[in-house]
Amino acid sequence: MSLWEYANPVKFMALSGRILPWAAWLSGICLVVGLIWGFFFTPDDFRQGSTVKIIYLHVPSALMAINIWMMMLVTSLVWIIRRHHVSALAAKAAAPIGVAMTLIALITGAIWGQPMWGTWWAWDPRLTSFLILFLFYLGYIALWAAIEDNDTAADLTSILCLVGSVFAVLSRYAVNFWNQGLHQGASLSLDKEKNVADVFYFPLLVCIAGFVLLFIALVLLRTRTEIRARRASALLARERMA
Amino acid sequence: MMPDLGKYADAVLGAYAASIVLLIAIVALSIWQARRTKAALDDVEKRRNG
Amino acid sequence: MKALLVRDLRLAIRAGGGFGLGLAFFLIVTVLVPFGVGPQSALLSTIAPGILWLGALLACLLSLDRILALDWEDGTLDLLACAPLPMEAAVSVKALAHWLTTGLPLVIAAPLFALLLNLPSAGYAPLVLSLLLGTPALSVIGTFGAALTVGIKRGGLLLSLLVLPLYVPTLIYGAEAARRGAAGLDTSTPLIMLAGITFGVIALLPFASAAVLRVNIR
Amino acid sequence: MKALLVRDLRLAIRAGGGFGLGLAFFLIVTVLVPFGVGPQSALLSTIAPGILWLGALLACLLSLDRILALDWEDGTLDLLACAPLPMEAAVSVKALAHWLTTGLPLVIAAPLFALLLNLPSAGYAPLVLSLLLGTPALSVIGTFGAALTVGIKRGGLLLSLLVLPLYVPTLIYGAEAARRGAAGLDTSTPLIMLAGITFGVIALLPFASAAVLRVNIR
Amino acid sequence: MQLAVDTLSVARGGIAVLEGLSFRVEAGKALILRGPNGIGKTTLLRSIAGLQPPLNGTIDAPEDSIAYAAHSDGIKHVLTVRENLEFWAEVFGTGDITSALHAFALEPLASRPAGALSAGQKRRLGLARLLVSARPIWVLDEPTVSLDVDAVAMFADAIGSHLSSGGIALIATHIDLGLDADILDVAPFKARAPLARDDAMEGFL
Amino acid sequence: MQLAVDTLSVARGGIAVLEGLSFRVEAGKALILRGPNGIGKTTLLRSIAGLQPPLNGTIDAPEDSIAYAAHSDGIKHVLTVRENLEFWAEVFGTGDITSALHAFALEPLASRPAGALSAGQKRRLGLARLLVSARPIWVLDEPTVSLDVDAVAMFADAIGSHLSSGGIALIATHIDLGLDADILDVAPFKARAPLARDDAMEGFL
Ligand code: HEM
Ligand SMILES: Nc1ncnc2c1ncn2[C@@H]1O[C@H](COP(=O)(O)OP(=O)(O)OP(=O)(O)O)[C@@H](O)[C@H]1O
Ligand SMILES: Nc1ncnc2c1ncn2[C@@H]1O[C@H](COP(=O)(O)OP(=O)(O)OP(=O)(O)O)[C@@H](O)[C@H]1O
Ligand SMILES: [Mg+2]
Ligand SMILES: [Mg+2]
Repeated sequence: MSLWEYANPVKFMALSGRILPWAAWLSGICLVVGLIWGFFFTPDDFRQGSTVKIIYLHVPSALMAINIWMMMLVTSLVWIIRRHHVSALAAKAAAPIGVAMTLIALITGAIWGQPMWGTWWAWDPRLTSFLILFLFYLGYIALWAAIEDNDTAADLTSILCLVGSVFAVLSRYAVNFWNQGLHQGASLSLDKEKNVADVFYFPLLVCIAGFVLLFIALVLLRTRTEIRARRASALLARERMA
Repeated sequence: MMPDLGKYADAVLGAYAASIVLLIAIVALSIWQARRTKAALDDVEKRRNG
Repeated sequence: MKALLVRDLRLAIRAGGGFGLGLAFFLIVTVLVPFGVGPQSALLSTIAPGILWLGALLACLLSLDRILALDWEDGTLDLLACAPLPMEAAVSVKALAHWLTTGLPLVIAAPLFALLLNLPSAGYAPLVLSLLLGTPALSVIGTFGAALTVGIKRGGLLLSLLVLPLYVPTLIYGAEAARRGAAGLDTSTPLIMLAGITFGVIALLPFASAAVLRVNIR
Repeated sequence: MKALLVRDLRLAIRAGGGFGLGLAFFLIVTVLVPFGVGPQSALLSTIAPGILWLGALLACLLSLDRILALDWEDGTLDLLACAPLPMEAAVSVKALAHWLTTGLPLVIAAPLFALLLNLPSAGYAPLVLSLLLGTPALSVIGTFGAALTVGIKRGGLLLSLLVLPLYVPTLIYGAEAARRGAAGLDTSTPLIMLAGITFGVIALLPFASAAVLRVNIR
Repeated sequence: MQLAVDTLSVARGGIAVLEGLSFRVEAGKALILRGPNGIGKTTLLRSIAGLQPPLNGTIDAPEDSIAYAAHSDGIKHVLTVRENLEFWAEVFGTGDITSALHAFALEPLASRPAGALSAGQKRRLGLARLLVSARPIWVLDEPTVSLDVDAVAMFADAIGSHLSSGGIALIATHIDLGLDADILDVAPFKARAPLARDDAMEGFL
Repeated sequence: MQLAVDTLSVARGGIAVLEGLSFRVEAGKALILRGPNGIGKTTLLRSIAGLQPPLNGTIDAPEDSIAYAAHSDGIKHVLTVRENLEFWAEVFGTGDITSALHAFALEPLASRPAGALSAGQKRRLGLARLLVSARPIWVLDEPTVSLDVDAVAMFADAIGSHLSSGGIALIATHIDLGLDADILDVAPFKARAPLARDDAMEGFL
């Protein structure tokens, strides 16, 4: 029994059907607990005041935005090398979630930046590379949408994901070289290694768990949708030929 | 009940509102698409199985 | 391969496109910028290196869909796929032809346009050097984008969307080199990075482009 | 006429192009500008109104060749010329469809992109208003350019070259209105001029476009 | 109603290709044009359809009565077969497309994107457009290219019922269509010397 | 040398259109494929030419031996007829184009831009490309579309001398070419059910 067997759509549908409700409920619980804990029951930071509460949304979504791209990279590689359709469809299913996460990170960051840095947006390296990541997501989704044949689309988007990842890393270095930046600069009293007090840290962990589980639930759900759509179109085609 | 958010109330509430709207949007979109394709597939399957 | 290069250059000249139009677009962008941002020469000379790089990039971008789309539409790509010519060589030659017809004229004309934007005199050499090092990367990356979108009717805008984030590192180092040059600072670091990117993409990206093109043809 | 409008909108959506991609290009231009000119926010906010107008203009420009070229290539224009629909109406409808799929989304999204460039807060309303008044002119003028170049394979770059000078007055008044707005000055004169241009081209240019198109078809 | 062509000369690329052509097609009749490659059939048909001005002579047909069909069918690949036809039906103000779909057996393909059709299926769609145009004069340039035997029969039927309802058809073709129609060989009308397009040009020749 | 196809299945748009096709063409022979519109002839020929992967089965031909010609001829409108042919001659490393020009009577058109040719003349140019490719196996999709009687005869001659010099031709067509060749009707091989592209896909059906 190897892991690859779950690349078979039937097996995947069976397994994901069992995992999905658990992931969904757990993510709901974690999110509600974490966010309520963070919003209502944590003290204000002495310098940032109540804005510190934004961290419970900002950091998990930023983490997810990056990690979803990593997951898409891995599934794209699996498609290119082993040509398992579920893998390609999982990458397709994950992209819109990645867009949502990137947007949340960007928006919460911008709202946070207004009181902290006095500006909604600054061309700080981290912010900038996030914007570039956002563009990669958009391009990836647009390419999927523009191509009719599924396997062709899977091949092309996988290669785009690969090449894009390399360029994303290159951009990250380029942007760092280009501007020193504000993010995590002197205005911040929060620095994860030293200063994050446990009062902030534990609810943050719960929120991160909530976001991870939410992603798992959504990506399973969306992959199931993609598989069903493929099956429906295959059956329709068979009907037409009969 | 409501914690005192001080002068940053707008920012914090705005961030929470925007994020929750986006989260709900992606969840709702996924569920809606799931329902729609499932209905479409069931439709085809029913026709096939008589 | 020589035949393909000669044919591409000939087509670029005959079709009334090629050399002239990329330049013209570059010119027009540089001319429109003062209308957009206002005519203060101090402001213009600050933004000149960046605008010139941007203009070159956009002029490249606009001509990308010529690289492959025409050959796709009239079936030449199908026939080339059957021909005794590796696809990697074909896409490299096409990138080279694009650079010769678009990138190189831009490099040569850039000093002229820099005049229009009041570029400080120290900035000319670094500008030209950075364009010379950077534009080949733009052509090669653009060929990859063109190969990705070749099957899509009027994929022009999608092509831009896909290619522009890939252009970011080149643009950053290129504009940074030109900017530092104009400010009289040391330009060696960004120029070295730029050269690194260019050689990297020339060595590696044609494989990705060829793979993508093969997928699109089938 | 309604049939043509509906079909054009449908094509824009189906072809995976339409609404999204013009916007995406606008976004990308605004993103690339800081990479070109550097990240200093004071500088960016000075040039923001001009750059936003330029970005909108270029996004329009890039999508112009979709207006007529596809219909030309597959013979639809020949057939439309035989159909009981005056050519003037056809080109007007096509310009309208282009504005709805490209101009309008740009107007709506502009404030968001203004944020990225640190536009002073007084500038938002004049920017949106000037774009709302000016982008229809861009679509109508662009349709004229598209009609001029429709017979030319990959006339994209030539099209830009022809159209850009025609865009200059619109750009000048539009950017001026946005700039004055951002500086807190009175914007009524440029806005009135802009409105005048727009109504003028909407009333007159379709006749020229139709004439040119008839010549190109024969 | 009739289509009358009188001492017509047509040009392509500024050079006369056919000259002194006269013929007349009555309602209910078809005329088949024949001639070797490059003689100027396409040019002639485009002139008659009003897509390019003739060099000389007159073309007499009621206004807005001509439907033209050539290799480029104006088919949009991203629209379905039905949407493609409906568009033309609306443009020509006819509305109903079921009979057109039926005449070329397109019903099973109706909801398929036109881009996913084979060469012959696309051609059938292009011909179905003639039916929704409800125009009396059909001007067709090699209409049966890529069609198989069944489809050619459908085409012959469509032409037949078009003619019997008083229509006119003018068809350029190289192969035998099995139609009962007059045949005109245009080869004898080949232009001897390239003509100038108008008097002002005369000085150049 | 021979072209052998064994239990081949081909797909278009991810759906099988023909399955279980086997045939073999020896050197010096031609095979004509027939079948109604949309049966999958074009798909089959593209698979044999190596432009798309087959779903199943094998295609056996010497490497780099196939020249493919379809509706899209890869003709550049701004280049002259001679330049178009010379390009392909160089790509295939053959060099001499005079015999190809001669075979399709293109000499008088040689210095004309290809965009200024009529439909049939363009087609002749497309066929002349086969001669400069010097490939032994010709895979042709409806090669005689738009050709007049003379040009069809030129085509038959070209095929004849290609075969007599040990070549192979595989031709899909709807009309009679007057060639002495075997005919294969592909209609019986119509795919019954769309097949999955590989095992992992099974679950989709
Ligand atoms: C649009 C603007 C912003 C974006 C795109 C952004 C993006 C990011 C990203 C990508 C991370 C990394 C997550 C990780 O790898 O750990 C992060 C973490 C973080 N951000 Fe932001 N950010 C923005 C604005 C802000 C602002 C204005 C503040 C506060 C003043 C802020 C505070 C933090 C903190 C405290 C972390 C903590 C985690 C760590 O130490 O890595 N961010 N942000
Ligand atoms: N731009 C041009 N300049 C000069 N001659 C041209 C030009 N365009 C076309 N021709 C010539 O005009 C002639 C008429 O072409 P046309 O397409 O009308 O022929 P046709 O009878 O339809 O031929 P076919 O049967 O091959 O379709 C041809 O000989 C062609 O070579
Ligand atoms: N993307 C697609 N999705 C589904 N079916 C498709 C797609 N593309 C083509 N088809 C179908 O595949 C079949 C094979 O087409 P093909 O072009 O090979 O036929 P053909 O035998 O060459 O026909 P013709 O004689 O008309 O040229 C057709 O029935 C066509 O409708
Ligand atoms: Mg013709
Ligand atoms: Mg076919």
